Amino acid sequence: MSQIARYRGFPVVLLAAALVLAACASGGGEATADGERELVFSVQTAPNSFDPAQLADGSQAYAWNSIFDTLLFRDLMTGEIQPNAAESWEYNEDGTRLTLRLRDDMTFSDGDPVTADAVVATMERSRDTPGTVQNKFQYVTAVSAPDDYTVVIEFERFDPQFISELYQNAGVIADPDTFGDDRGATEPIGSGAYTLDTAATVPGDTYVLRKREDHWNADAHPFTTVTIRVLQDPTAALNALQAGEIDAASVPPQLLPQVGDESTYTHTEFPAQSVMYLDILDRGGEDFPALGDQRVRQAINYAIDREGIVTGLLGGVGIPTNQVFNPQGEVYDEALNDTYPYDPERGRRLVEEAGHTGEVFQVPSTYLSTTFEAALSDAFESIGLGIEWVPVPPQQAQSAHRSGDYGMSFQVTPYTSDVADVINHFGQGGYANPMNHTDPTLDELIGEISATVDQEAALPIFRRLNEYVVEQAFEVPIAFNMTTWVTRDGVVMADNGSSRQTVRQFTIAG
Amino acid sequence: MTLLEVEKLRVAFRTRGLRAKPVEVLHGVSLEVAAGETLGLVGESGSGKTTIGRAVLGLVKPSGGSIRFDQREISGLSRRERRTLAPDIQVVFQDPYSSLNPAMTIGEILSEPLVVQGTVAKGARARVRALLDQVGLPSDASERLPREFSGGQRQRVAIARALALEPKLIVCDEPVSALDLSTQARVLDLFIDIQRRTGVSYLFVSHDLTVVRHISHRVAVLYQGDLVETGPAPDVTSTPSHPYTQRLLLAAPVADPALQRRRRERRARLRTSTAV
Amino acid sequence: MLLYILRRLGAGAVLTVLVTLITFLLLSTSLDDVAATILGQSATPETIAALMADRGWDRPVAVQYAEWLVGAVQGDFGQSVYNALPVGPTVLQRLGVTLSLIVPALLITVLISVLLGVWAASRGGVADRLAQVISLIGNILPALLLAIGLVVVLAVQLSWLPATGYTAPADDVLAWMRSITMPVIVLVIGGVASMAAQVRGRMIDELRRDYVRTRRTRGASTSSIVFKHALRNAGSPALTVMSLEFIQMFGGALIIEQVFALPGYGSYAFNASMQGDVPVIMGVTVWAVLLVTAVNLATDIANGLLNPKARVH
Amino acid sequence: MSTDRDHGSTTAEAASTGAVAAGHAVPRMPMWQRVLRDPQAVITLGTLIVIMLLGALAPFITPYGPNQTDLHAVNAPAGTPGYPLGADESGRDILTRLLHSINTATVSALIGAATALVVGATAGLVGGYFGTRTRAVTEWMFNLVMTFPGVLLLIVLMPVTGGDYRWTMLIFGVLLSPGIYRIVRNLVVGVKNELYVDAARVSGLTDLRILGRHVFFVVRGPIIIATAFMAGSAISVQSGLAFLGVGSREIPSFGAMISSGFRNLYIAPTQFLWPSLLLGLITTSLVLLGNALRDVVEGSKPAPAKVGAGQRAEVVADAEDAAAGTPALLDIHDLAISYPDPAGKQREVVRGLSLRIERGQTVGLVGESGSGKTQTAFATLGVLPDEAVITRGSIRFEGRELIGLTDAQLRPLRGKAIAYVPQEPMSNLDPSYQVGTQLVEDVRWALGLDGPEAKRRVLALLERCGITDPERTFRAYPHEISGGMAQRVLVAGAVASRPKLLIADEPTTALDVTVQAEILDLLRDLQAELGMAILLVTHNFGVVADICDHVAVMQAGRIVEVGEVARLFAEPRHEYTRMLLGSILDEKTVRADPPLVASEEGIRP
Repeated sequence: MSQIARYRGFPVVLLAAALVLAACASGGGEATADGERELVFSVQTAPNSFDPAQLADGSQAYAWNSIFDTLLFRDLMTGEIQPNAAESWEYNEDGTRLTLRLRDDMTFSDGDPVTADAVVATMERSRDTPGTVQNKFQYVTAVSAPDDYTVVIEFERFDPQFISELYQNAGVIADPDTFGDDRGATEPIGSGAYTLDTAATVPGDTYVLRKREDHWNADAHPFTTVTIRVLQDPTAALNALQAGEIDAASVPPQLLPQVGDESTYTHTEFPAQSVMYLDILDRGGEDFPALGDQRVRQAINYAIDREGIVTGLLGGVGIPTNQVFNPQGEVYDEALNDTYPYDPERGRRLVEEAGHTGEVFQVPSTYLSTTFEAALSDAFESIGLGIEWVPVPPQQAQSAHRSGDYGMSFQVTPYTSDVADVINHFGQGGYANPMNHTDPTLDELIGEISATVDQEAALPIFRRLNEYVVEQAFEVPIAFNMTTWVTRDGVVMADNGSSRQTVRQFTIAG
Repeated sequence: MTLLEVEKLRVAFRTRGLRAKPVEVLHGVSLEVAAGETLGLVGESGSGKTTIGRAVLGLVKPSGGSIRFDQREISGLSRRERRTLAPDIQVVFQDPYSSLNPAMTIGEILSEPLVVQGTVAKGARARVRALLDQVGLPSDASERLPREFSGGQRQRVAIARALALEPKLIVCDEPVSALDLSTQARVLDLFIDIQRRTGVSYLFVSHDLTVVRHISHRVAVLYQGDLVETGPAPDVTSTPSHPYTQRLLLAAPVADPALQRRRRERRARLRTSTAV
Repeated sequence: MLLYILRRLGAGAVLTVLVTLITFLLLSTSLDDVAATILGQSATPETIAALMADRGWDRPVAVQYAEWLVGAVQGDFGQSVYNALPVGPTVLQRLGVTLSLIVPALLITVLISVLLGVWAASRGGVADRLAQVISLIGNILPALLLAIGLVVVLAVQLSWLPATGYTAPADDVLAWMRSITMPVIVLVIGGVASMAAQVRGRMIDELRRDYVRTRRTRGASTSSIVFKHALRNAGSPALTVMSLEFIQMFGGALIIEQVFALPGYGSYAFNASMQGDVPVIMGVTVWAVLLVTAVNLATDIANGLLNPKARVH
Repeated sequence: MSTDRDHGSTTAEAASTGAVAAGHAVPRMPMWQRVLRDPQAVITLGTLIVIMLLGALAPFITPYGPNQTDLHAVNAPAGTPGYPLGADESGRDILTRLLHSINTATVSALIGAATALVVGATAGLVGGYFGTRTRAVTEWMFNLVMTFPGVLLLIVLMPVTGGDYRWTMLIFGVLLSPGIYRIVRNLVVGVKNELYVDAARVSGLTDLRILGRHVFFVVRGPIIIATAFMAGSAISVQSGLAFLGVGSREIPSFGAMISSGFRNLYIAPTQFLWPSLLLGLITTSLVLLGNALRDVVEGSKPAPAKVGAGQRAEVVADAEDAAAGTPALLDIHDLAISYPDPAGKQREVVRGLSLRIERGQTVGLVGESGSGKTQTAFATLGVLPDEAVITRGSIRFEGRELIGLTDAQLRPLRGKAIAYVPQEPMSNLDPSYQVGTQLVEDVRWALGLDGPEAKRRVLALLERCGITDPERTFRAYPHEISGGMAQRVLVAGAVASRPKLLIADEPTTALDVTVQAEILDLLRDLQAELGMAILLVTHNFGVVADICDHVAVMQAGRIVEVGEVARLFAEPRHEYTRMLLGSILDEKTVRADPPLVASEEGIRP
């Protein structure tokens, strides 16, 4: 042992000495030279596959929509749909055919030109491959390329959601050469403003993107290198930000007070990125008769102290609401927010009236709900009901929601477009409505919306629908979540609540 | 009348290692013990003398040969069958410290075999008192723990335990070699006294010729797993015929300087004569 | 000797197959949840069924396991169901990160523990009490608290060391050392707490042995008694402690990796389990079992070198 | 991975006189009573009980439920009315959650430890008691369990357990069970070889009864100790997992609280503090309780002492003796050595012993076990155990006082002028080094020779000491040679320096008679050759008669009679000497009475 200790001791001592030396060397910092500008920011979830048929929306999009061009783009400041890879788009009369006109100056990162055939190939593949994108093409009957730069998409019937999918994962253009190949999922080839530097990337931890100076929209991307770091723990992210290892991070409200010095850090508050609500799954009361009773649903709405939750649990970074639609959008109606004031007494009476006092509901407890469970349990108790939270591991959260075992589930749903939100929350097959509940009024309103190609004309129908669902209390909206990004070293956020995750949100001040 | 008959007994032990061959420690030993008799079994470490005792007790499994007790073959018995022999064959071990469970009182130790054989508690208590008396211990000893007794006293307890079931044979494995000189003689006398009173037979294993000479009617000498000499105690322990027994006899120093000097010289002569 | 190693490796292989089989059986029940998670909000019973068919998850478990096993034997551990990254290379990469923390931490732990334990056992008195206090503090102080404290002081306040992240030694040795310094400190403090006490206890036992007394009567110097004889004999049990410490650090590195945001083995396993990423969990399990088997084998061989009685022939 | 030890330890005499054998001397008292007398055990156990009671009484102590929120109390600081320790990020009362976390910790500890106990102890009893084949199976299974890196496995199995901490703790219990298994299996294998278990089998006890009565008793203590430690690690692991967010956050637990406190570290640092403190208190108490139990059950471990400090003496060396003329080679005067008894009081084992040895003499020191003869030898060599104290007297070697010297000061004598041959040859050789290596070390020190020269000298010595193949023995490890051979090696090492005094402590007791005679011959020859004096400690008057010219008889720490061998044997003066000599089984008595030929029924008293 002594010999071993001696033998090993030498390098160990060296190592220890080196560590001390290393510790004394200068701290981390910014490498800014020759007009090269690097952006480092953190996200909480690592991007999954870069396979175009498996792309996921949300913060994963930062990586893939830098690598791939999407056909359309949603303006970060106005929320308008804008041309991107497609210069223009046009529906026919009844909305069953969409014609897109592509730019002619795009190339994939391997040098091949981007043509309509690539778009058609990508779309057809996504439609035929089981995955995250597939059901966005559920009404698409055919995709064709009449010429090199024209794409025609035919629908079974008008799909009001489709146009907004084109600035999301259904709108990417990938190089068809990569399709037969597994590597496409990890070494993507797209026409986006950046390429993935696979040598410098540590999957699951760090993603390094290199700017393509020859990209048609290079001017909109000020950073020559973008490094996305996956930091699951918000405190670790804040530490990294404070240590200057990253330029930007989204900081949860409770950590905001400790960010420090206003002169070093820029706070950007994004209004309403998503809505947080208690979803009533069994709206027809098939398995949970109480939930089929409008009075009980309303009572739950009365029971929630939304103001208290926002100030107490969201650190004031949120907006209490009685409706689920995007407050930036046109469907949102401020007046509806007075429908359910915090009034547990009234709620209790409604429950008593309905004769369901004392009922206890099982609700899946997921990583989304944990912070709010205690408050929601209290709220239910205050109106004579109860919640039993059933722990559900993350990978079962989706199936628990759909399983039919639960009458309610807690959800946070990001906005896409008002149309999509309608289908999502109230349509048959919508995510928030897994038991496919509907009634004549809903059928009628949604039918009208789906038949109206001109969205302006459809607006009053949307508003009627909003009013109806709030009154019916199909869901228990709680608050709009807001996010605060903290940036430093001259990086600022250029976004007015677009709900998009793209590196184009980051710009350089001045 | 022959009580115990060991014939061509072989015992082999497995050794560590996967393909290591078993080591045979007894290469076919035959001996017999008559009722009421003491057979002294002498040998040095590694001679296999303790193994014979353990084989008779059923604590090691013979690899060959037979052991008959009261005309009954007992070498291949199952554990269950073996238990029926408990009233007939008992044991006193060498180490009076580890042969008594330190956690049990003397009374518990002595009544355990009785209770197992179905004696009721009250009868057992009376029997324990009688046993303690028989081995010369005070009757209040039954409430005390082994550690409160000296080595000699513990060995008396062990003897009492062996006697509890009134066996026909007691295997004594070096029962006095861990004891102090002054105790040794008294314990040996106790053994003899008990035998005279009860007619029990002893298979008395020891490395010490002097001890064996004191207690044995007949003596068998073991050397490296073989029986080299057997015969009446006076002959074997005083005028041995086998050279090994002679060496053994001469090697043991006697507590008499003059005698020991002569013995040493004889041994030296023997050594030079055999060495050549 | 070679035969012995082969036999041990064979046993390790059997063990690996068994463990992975059990793991696979347990995990295969939740594949539909995994499909639903992949699909996210677009999950419907139909899309889930389609995805399961596409991935081959609707086939009998035995077939799936056999397929996995055949691949694994050839070095192909499949790919993550979420990000399609090949599991084999990723596991090795993550393993590299964790090992590059643990190995230095273990070496430093052993060095300090041996010095401290020997010092306490051979000096007694104040030295001994000091060593015991150090052990106790290490036991009481949660690694978590320590880790956070280090980050706040050394990284955020003083900016001496990076708060998060990892640099591979191949890229930049200095940066690597800087990135592992704090995690290593945390691991070492926890490790020393348990190991120094063990070394101390072994040394005390050893110093009371008969041969130590005999060596003293032969005029052996104190340093020869302590280091050449007692420590050598205490070394063999200490080696076992060391291998257990290694396994413990390996399993326990997760929290450290989480706080320092290191892309290590623990966080890889943690995320994979959270998502039910079956191929990754399988790969993680295989390599963990292989690593532990290898460490145990190495310990036994080293033990044989140290302790002639345990030597394998 | 062998951790076998040689139990040959010190001489039987030292064991029975010293305080080493705690099990023997501790007064008879049930274990729980002994536990209650240990302050550390009482304090830690008390702390744990108080904490557990607080947990159990939580509903009566605080008005809130563990998950009851008040949105206006979010992150309320400590001292807020109604919230003595403040409230957390969800507006839950921290005190309430702390108290309820205690219950979670208690349940975790119970499940984890109980599972480990049941699984490990059962398998350990079975695997240890029954044959090697059963053991091979259990061994293999537990090696398998050991192979899992614990926390990693718990995480991998999360999809299966659903994160419920009770299931998790059940699995963790199984993961902990190899520890218990090993403890129990080792103890059982040890107990199985105890003679009292053999005696029980011979008495006709069934295996089950033996397991329950004899084996379980031995296993009990160590199991209780291990349980304390396992409870601690179950709580720590549960907290760690809860910190990572495994399982329900509805369950109040220290880990979840620390995690939430960690998120609010900068806003409300005390949120992090309370659960950390309480968790630390609980795990520390468990660890300290385990240590205290270990001390109570196994006897306190010897504390380390400074190696080389020399033996403890409370004697002030008096001025140079005035005795004229040449001093004796060894002059022990009024030596007293005491050991602490279990109660901590000093008990003298050597009580005013005086003995002189002149150059070239062979003196036998005879006595029964416990008479203090080995302690006298150790004191002369300066190697008394640390707990022994020399309370008075002097030991002079060639006129020089030895008491009070450190190892360093004694070194010039040791291995040179004074040498030692121990009783138990095997345990007195370092098992890790070749025999030759150890002898070379002796020879280099004794004679100042260098490498090859030392080796030549060692080979010559081995040959001189009657070893037929010195080269082979030189290369052998101690476990590869026989006891007699090992004793020759030790004699060779002792006489390498041609010492003036050889102290031999029962040098032949552990050997067969034929080997004993050879070793005695060797010692005699060497003495004649080197002219050294020998102090021979023995209980065997035959050995004394064989080799000694003088003899000292010891009884209870004193010398009762000294004299020339011939005189003492012929006319012992002290009553004790007479008694001893009278007890010797003489050479002539032979069992004369014939076997009591029994009638068919035998004769019963």
